[in-house]
Amino acid sequence: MNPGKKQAEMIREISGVNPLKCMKCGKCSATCPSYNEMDIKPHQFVSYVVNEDIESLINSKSLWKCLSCFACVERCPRDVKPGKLIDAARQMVVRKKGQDYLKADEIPELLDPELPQQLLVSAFRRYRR
Amino acid sequence: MQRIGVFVCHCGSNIAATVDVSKVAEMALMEPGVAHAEDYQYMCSEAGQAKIAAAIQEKGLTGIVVCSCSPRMHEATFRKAAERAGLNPYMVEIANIREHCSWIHKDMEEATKKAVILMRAAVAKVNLNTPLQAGESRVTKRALVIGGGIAGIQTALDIADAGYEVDIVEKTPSIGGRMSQLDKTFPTLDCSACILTPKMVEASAHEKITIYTYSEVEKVSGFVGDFTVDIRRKARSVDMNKCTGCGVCQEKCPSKKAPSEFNRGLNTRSAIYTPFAQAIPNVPVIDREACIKFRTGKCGVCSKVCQAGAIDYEQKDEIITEKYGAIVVATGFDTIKLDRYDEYAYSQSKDVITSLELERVMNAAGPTHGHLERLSDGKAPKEIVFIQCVGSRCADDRGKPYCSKICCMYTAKHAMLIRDKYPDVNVTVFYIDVRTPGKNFDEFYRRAVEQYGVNYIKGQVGKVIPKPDGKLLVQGSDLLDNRQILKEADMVVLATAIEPNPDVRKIATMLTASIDTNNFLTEAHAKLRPVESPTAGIFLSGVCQGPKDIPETVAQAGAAAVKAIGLLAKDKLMTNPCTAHSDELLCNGCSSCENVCPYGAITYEDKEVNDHGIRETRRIAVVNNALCQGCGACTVACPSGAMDLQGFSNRQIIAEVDAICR
Amino acid sequence: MPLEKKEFKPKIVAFCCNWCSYAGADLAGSSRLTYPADVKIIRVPCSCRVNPMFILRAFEKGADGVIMCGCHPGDCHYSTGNYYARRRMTLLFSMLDYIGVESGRTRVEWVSAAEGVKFSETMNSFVEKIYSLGENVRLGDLRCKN
Amino acid sequence: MQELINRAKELLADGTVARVLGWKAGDLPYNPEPAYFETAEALEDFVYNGFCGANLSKYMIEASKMEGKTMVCLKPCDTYSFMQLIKEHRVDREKAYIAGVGCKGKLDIEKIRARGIRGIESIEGAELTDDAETLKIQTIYGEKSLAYADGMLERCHVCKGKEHVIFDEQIGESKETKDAERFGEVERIESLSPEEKFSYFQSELGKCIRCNACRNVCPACSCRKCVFDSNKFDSSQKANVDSFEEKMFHIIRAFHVAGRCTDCGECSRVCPQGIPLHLFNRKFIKDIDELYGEYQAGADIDSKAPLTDYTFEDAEPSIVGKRG
Repeated sequence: MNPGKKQAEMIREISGVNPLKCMKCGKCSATCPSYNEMDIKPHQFVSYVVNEDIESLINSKSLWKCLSCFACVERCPRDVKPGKLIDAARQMVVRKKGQDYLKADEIPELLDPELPQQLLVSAFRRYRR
Repeated sequence: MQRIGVFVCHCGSNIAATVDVSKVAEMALMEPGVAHAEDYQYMCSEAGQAKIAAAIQEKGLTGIVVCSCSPRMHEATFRKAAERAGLNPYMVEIANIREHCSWIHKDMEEATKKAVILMRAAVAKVNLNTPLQAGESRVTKRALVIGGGIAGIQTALDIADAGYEVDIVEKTPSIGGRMSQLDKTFPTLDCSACILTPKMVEASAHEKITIYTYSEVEKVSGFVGDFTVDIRRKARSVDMNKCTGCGVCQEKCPSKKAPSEFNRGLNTRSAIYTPFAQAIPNVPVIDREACIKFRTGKCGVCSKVCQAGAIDYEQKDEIITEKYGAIVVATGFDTIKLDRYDEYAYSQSKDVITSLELERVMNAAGPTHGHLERLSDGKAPKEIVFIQCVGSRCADDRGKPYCSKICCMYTAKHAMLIRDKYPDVNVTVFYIDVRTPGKNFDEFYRRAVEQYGVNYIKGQVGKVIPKPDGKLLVQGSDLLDNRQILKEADMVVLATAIEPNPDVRKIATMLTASIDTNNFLTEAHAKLRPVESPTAGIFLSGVCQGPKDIPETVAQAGAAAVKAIGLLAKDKLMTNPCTAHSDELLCNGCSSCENVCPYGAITYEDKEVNDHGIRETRRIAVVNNALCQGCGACTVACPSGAMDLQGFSNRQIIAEVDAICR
Repeated sequence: MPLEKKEFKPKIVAFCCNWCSYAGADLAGSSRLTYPADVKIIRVPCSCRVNPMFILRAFEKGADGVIMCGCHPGDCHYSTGNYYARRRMTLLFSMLDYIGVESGRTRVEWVSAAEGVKFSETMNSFVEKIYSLGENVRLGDLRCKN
Repeated sequence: MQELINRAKELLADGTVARVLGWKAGDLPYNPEPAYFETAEALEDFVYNGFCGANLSKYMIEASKMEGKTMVCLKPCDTYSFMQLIKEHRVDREKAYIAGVGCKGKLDIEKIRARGIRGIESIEGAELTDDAETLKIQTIYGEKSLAYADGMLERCHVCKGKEHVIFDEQIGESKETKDAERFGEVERIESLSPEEKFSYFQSELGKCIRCNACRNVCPACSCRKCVFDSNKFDSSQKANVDSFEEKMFHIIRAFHVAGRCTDCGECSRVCPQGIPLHLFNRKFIKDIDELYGEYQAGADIDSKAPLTDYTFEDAEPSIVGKRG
């Protein structure tokens, strides 16, 4: 299996998304607050996964520009959820760096009381599998 | 012992490519009762049927099994062929080795094995078949059309023109339906009312057509050719015979705050009202929930001003019972509710409207008297954005999975009309695909772009944000330019998905007509019987069957009418002989069967029987074969097995089970 | 010669009502949606025609699974047939479960004429379940006296 | 008992009834059998005691065809069966004069024997009028005693109540005997693993000799011809052709009476092999109660039987296996 194919499969598995459901309407890009900062636009995530070009996705700026606000997930009429795809790609990078996600039990002691709740939730969203 | 012939069809390569048909025929000869077996290219062809006829006559066959496509496809064909050759048509059984075998299995050995088993089950069944005689039932030469929109009107007119009586039942106070709410129609830009009103008048004036407006179907019983329908005529509170339609009551009515259904709630109407000026009948209705007289007991202005003395506060709902031979469903559609599409700000801004609301805004009789203006402040818009596919083509549960079909064209129409009348207004259309299959449709859309300068952008809108200054910020994407667009608009029009009228579920249940997951009525065959319901005697007209535009609706309405006429033209119908019957020696008279019969086809009689020499009078179940539809509920409710179903007898089904599990 | 291990090929009987599920199976066929050939369909006019005796008979004769498909509740061609069928099958299945027959061997699924996909998916998942349960020995040997 | 005999004599004498349907003494102290009595003299053999468990309602199907009325002695639980038979048009109410007889629980000779009490010569304390809580049993091995409740049929421990749901007159007092949960045993079985359930029923049903006693005694099994005797289902064989037969027979029998079975318990009482057949019927009753609302067959004349009724919201069959 070529590495692209394997990676693409992994993304599909992590995200639980079937990119073939996309009808290319662009509502994700329309709705994205980080659109202008991104080199690969949200609606393009899908075709990168379909075309099994995960390397480009992983090396893109977009990977780190996505806020995980999940507006695209919320509004996607075809249940494709580009946000989940990019999240999965990010997961892959994070895992590659050997930084596996935390166990729930380890969290309380790491918490700073000053830490805004929202940040925590956002981080969970971003780094949960 | 039966002499059975087995005929295995190749169906070209449809079956033969995956099933070893000659092997199936060969194996058939080893089955008990089988006296003849052969395979042939196309059993349903004339030559194939001739082979069956020849074998029946030459080999003296008493029953046949055809291994072919689904019985839903060709059972009737083969029964007729058998009948022509002198065999009782109910001595024919079909083994479905195409849809249930060759088309779904790839491995030839496996598929052949299965085909053999299906053949065996059919042979086992036919061994127990008995010749059945179809009975006759009469046809009431009157049709019922449910729904008085363009589909219903056209169907009624066509049936009536053929000389049959037709009743239209319409829920609202006037016929006309959705089409009466439209301003112009695509692709020729005819004025909708100008082409619809003459049809409405024609229907109301037709001597064969009776129109029941403000009425609903309450109960349906019976079956094809002989339906009995209860129609509830809701209390109009106005005497239809006395009212002259002068309209004074509506003018003087002090309660004017009820939202106008006709104008989609964009303005209000009086409590006593006709929905629109050209309403047929031109007799108002009192909306009892809005009427001061009904709410408080005081008022009565309409009664005082009515010179004809037509106001009748005491009027009650009335139930009419009528018999029909055929029923046409033409219940039409509505737009979906947008409460789950917050991102388009429909509920937040008055200037975000649906396309159907825009029709009313553009119409001279609408809330703005035909002036294109913002509903929030009455200002003329300069920038209008249309958003396509709102709720259509949705995989989630907020919208509908299907394409609503009409939106691309009406949006082009709206855009064109606006640009034509108000050249200084910019019109932008956000689309996913522009779908224009239809005569002169693509030309129409191209005109909007090329001639009228409508700005089409490929990309969906993500969000509409109402700004404090009253403008709307539209955030969309342009997929071709690969950029995100932020556009200020004065007005946003949503091409809202259409869905079948919610009432259709109730009606379908009453008619026992099947309905799909989107609440569209199912046709008997998607390609070959598109205007008939699988339930005999029920026909489909218009959007209740699937999204369609006016020309298609009118065409289908005519087709449904022809099917209904074809039924009404018959004096008698052959009834299904596969009905229940009770063995009087086994019947306990316990009433279990009677309790589950949906047709009231089972009654009890005190009958004298001779049970092996014992003569006694027993209470015994008797099935009325004209009423029995052959569902078989009684056969299972019967504890003693006295009740059995012809064509699907206990022993036949058990023989099939045994053959499959052998 | 080593004993050849016989591959388990389950016998599965599917009762389908003529108006919805049989048509749904036809649609699955014309849409070429595959499911294992272990499933054999028996056409009945309505799910309410399915006598519990048929189901027990199938098991008696060695069926490994029996599934009944009918119109969705509310959509019965005969208005009410599937409502009766639903009660009958619920009670029958509960009884089979009570005597220790795995409840996975029996199933009722409502499949409309438009649901070819659902029909094929249902059959695939049911067959998979039967494979996982293996051969139906229990219903056969209740009377094996110790 | 004497009151009952006196009343029977009166009714025979004044011509109200042509015969009396009750029990007559058997050859042993504990096996009275159902009998018709047509004269005052014949009534000398009439007995009514703790061993008169037999439900006489089914006999009324035949008695309904006879000339004149029949005085039938029905215990409270028997009246449910009779009511159900009226509902199914199997008996003629006009042909019956129902003596609702009192009941203080019926005895099970097998339970007494199971206590090691053998060689029984006579039993005291089994009469309806006896207040004693204890049975005094004379055996060839001497006198033994046993608490009445310990010798009672299982069904009496879960008694539906001592009210007659239909009667022309009531004779004799009753005493409440319910001291156990009706569905206790069913629940116990439900909680077993599939393997345990299976082996339980395998061992119980393995005892079946297909004598058809359960079928013959059952008031709900009153078909003119049983499906297992007719050729309607290709299922007619009395001898067990294969191992599946018994199981199929008992499930189908239970299914055929589901919603009609009043839980009279006669099937288990008469089974010569001691198979607790009522556990099948009671499972259906429990499911019906839980899924479709409480229903007691034979409690009234107009309610719709659960299997000939439905609601739009009924549970789906997939609920089986999901329930705890």
